Amino acid sequence: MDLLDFARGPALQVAAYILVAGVLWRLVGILMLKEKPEFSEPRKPGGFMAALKVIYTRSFTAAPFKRATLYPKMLAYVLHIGFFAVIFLFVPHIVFFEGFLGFDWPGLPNNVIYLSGVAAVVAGLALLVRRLTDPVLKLISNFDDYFSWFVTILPILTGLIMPVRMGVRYETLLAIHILSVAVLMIWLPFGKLGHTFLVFVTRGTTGMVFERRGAKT
Amino acid sequence: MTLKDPIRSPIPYNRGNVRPLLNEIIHALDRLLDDDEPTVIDLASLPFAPGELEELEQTLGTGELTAELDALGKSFIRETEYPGVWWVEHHNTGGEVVGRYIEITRSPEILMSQDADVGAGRARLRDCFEHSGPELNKEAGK
Amino acid sequence: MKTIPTLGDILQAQGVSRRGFMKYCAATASLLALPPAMVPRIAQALEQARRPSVIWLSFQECTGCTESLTRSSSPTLEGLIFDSISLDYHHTLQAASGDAAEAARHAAMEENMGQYLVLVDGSIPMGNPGFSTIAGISNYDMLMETVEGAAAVVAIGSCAAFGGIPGANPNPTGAVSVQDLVKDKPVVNVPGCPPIPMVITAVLAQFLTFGQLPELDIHGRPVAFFGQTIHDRCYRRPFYEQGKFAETFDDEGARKGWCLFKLGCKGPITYNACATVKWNAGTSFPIESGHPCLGCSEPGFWDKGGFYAPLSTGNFGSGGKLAGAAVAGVALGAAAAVAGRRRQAKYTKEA
Amino acid sequence: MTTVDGRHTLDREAERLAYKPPEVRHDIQGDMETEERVEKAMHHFVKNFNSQTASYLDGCLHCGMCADACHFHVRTDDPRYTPIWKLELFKQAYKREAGPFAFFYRLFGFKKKVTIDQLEEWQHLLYDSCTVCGRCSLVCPMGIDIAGLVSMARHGMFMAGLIPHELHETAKRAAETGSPLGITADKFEDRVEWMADEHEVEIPMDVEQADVLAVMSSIEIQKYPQSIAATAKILNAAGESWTFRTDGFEATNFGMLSGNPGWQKEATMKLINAAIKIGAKLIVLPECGHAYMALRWMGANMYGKPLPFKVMHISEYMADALNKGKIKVKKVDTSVTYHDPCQVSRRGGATQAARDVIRHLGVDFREMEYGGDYNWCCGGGGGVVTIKRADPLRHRVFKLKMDQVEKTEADELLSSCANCRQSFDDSQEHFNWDYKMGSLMKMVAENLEDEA
Repeated sequence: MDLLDFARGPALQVAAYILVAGVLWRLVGILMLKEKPEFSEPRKPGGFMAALKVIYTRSFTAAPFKRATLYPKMLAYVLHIGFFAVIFLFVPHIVFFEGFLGFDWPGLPNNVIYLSGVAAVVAGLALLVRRLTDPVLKLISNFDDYFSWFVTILPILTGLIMPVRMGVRYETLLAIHILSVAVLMIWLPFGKLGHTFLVFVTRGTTGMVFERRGAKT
Repeated sequence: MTLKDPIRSPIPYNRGNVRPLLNEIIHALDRLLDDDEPTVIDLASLPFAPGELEELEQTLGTGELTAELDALGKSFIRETEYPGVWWVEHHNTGGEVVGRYIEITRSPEILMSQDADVGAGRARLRDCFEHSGPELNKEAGK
Repeated sequence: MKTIPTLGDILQAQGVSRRGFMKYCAATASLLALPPAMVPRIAQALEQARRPSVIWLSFQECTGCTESLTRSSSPTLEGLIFDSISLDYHHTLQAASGDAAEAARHAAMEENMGQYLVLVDGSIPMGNPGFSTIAGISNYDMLMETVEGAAAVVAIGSCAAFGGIPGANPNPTGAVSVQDLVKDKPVVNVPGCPPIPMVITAVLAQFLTFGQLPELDIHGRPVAFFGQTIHDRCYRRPFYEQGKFAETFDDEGARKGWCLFKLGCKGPITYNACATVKWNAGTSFPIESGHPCLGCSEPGFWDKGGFYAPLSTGNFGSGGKLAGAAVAGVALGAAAAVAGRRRQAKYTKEA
Repeated sequence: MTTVDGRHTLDREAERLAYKPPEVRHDIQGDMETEERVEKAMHHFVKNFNSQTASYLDGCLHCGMCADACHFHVRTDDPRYTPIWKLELFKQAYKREAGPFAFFYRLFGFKKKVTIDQLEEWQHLLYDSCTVCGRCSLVCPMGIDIAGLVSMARHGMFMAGLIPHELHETAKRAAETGSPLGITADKFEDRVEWMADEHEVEIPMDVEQADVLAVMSSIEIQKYPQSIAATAKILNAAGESWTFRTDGFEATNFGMLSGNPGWQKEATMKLINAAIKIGAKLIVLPECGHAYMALRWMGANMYGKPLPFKVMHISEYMADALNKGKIKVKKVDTSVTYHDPCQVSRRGGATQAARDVIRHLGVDFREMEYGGDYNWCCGGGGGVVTIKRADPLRHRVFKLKMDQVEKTEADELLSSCANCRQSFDDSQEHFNWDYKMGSLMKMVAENLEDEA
């Protein structure tokens, strides 16, 4: 078994098991803690729709905060959109998803994907610089922040190197790329990258709590 | 190409290897004129899409001079419409192409008579001469 | 030891002109993927080259490799290379058989001790020596005996190079490759199923011309031919970059000649010269005729998860195991939550 | 006194000839052993962890954007005032004790138990520099309700006896006497009688059966007694069957602000019991922000079941009465801007009520830039106004509010929260500021049409 076979087979498998188990572990571990009772008379119906509303609306910055958070927000958007484009709109990746989802969707030309990847990395670097220099971020950051940054950027970088090659064999690069994805999958449920699924819980919770009060969400 | 020939329409844009090759040929012509340095491009080393090779051949066209060589199979040596740019194709005795080149030179080396062949030819001619008649033989002996 | 004539002598004896020789040298340069500027050096070397003795051993194989090499009906320029080597043993091609053939092999080995080339096609069964024998000799014994006095070994085809189809899972004969067995002689792998005939002749031409073996990659393959992937040299590569793919073998994309990645093309991880050298005297190669590359020149190509499974599909194992992981995750989460509640209760009691 | 200037921080370690910087002050209540304090803190942190708080504490991305929403950080640039940083200990306790991976955090010691030094340091962050205004909760891209978590984290601090002394004393007085300012039932009755005489208004007291129970905040009773008369005028005009009660008049809840859930529940239950006793269908809360949070949104949860009556803030009541035509007001010829009490508007959801009232008054209403739900806090909420040592910081922060108000160039500044009013008055005095905050209720009461 060569490195690529290992990456595509056991490494990816174990990563997928850990990903699935970890996500559920964290979600169930949080949601099965005791319930907070709520007896107050609602002003508005809260519930599921309120959760959905805030899950959507918090994707945008409220007007008063726009100026102050413009720079990091812009970078975060670029990072997220770039990353999503790379993951979900690069045709080889779509084929990868089709492999276990059973359906596919149209992709983007590779040049657009490379550009998205580069933009995501640049935004990621800028965010890292900010984290290393901004007094607030310096204070509140911990290992999780830096490690999560690393495992997020790594797959994009290893992916971007593939068309460039730089003298390394393609299958080796592909194997490294897949292994970096496996690392990302393994870390995702445990660190702050858990926001990929927790964002629905936190925003949803706030939606339900504050929407029923009729308060600003 | 003769002076009477009309100027060709611009080279069509192609996606594949034709355009880069034409560009390379232009630079090779620069080198030939400026530094007297010939260039040989081995077409076997380049990946061509179906039809591209034909397209290249058509684009270069046929010029004033065409030669055919018969040694270990046929070879066709042709100057293209662009003087100094030669299309050289080697075939084997079965007619299959074994080598295809674009040579940017004043005259491809393969057209030149080779010393070894000249020497062998001279020997054969001398042999022929010596065995053809006593008068001639005598005269040559002097 | 007998005196071996140089190639120059042979060609001269055949009445080949200098122009013919130059043409031959140019074709050889082309074959070896050397720049045309190398032609004079090749000419010089070839004139001095001596005709080597070659012993060809066929083990667990399908004769496809030999077919590939000898497919041409008329004498060719590559054929000339065979004229200039001495193929002293090839039990499929030679007239002699049985003891007479083996005697020829032994004679060639003795006469050219330490200088002859051994070409092998087919894998060697290690499960039971009786699985494949020639003249009552097991493949393993014959290989080891013949290799003893060889200058080098060339493993022709994926079976000889990597075990190939006989070595594919579950490998009932215990098939192994030449390089698994031959450790003390240089081994050149010319994999492919079959290998490109030009590549086989090129290795011989290199040996003939420069008296040395070509530069090899990590899998023992000549870099000149296996240095780049099919994908890198594929004329359909622009479609890959543009995201234009054939989805099925008869859709619009397939007819327009778009990239075959989604149909399982192994081009990106397959190192071979098909895209440039092409097949059948430069006519075409699989992708050009609309079929994805199978990756036949790569180790274990038969067991790479299906010819039509796209390269980027991962193997996630069974859905059952994933479901198991999900159940385990829920259980761990529940346990964590219960533990959290317990600690809350404990704290409340203590306080 | 605390150093709050992040831009010109002092190097506390360096030797200085003449100047010795004051130490960061923290207060300690009781005479518990250090270990006991830590245990208490942990215990009362841990008690709060439920699925909701857990998702919040697990969800933080460390993006730091909450800092840009917090007036304390915006005005000082001190990174410690980043809202989520104020919760660091609470988060630490959660990850160690109740999170999904708590076992590993404990096993490998990734998260240590909180220490007494940390708790002492965080006293300043959880009390002096947080008004629980909830502005940060609106900027958080994960939607984490940081302010709500600060309230919970205060439980641990209170139980460990580590809260600012003035706040502790105020809360204690409230628990012991029923009023943070020590106003007894008798004193309340006196004040009510005085106001009834002074303003010639009938004020029902201790009626046995009434539809509406009106309550007051001690700040009003003490500092702004006209509010008593204004409340009476409005309820009378609306023709309500209503009453004040001596057994349930105090709307403020310093148990909630200081972090003592027991005291919080006691104070809340007093009001609930009084309302049930007289068969009230409605409690009208006074112009007080946190009272609204305590009863309207947390009251039923303290009670353990839905309340058998409705709860309205006075601004909500006025808006409702005006909209329904139960009361009418004369048009007032002035320009007005309105300061939203955080707990009523942003966190309480009654933002529109005050605007309805203002519309009925027919004044030239000048909304502040990003007023309403995104309003800057007065700086004194969450009990901060009681903390003497936090005054310099509070004044500093107030500058934001001043700018916001001044930009409107309105003639009058109104609000509907006695606590806001108190901190505005204090800051006005400090800065010799032109604006004097008025009461929305008072303006309505003074402009009631006689015939309703």
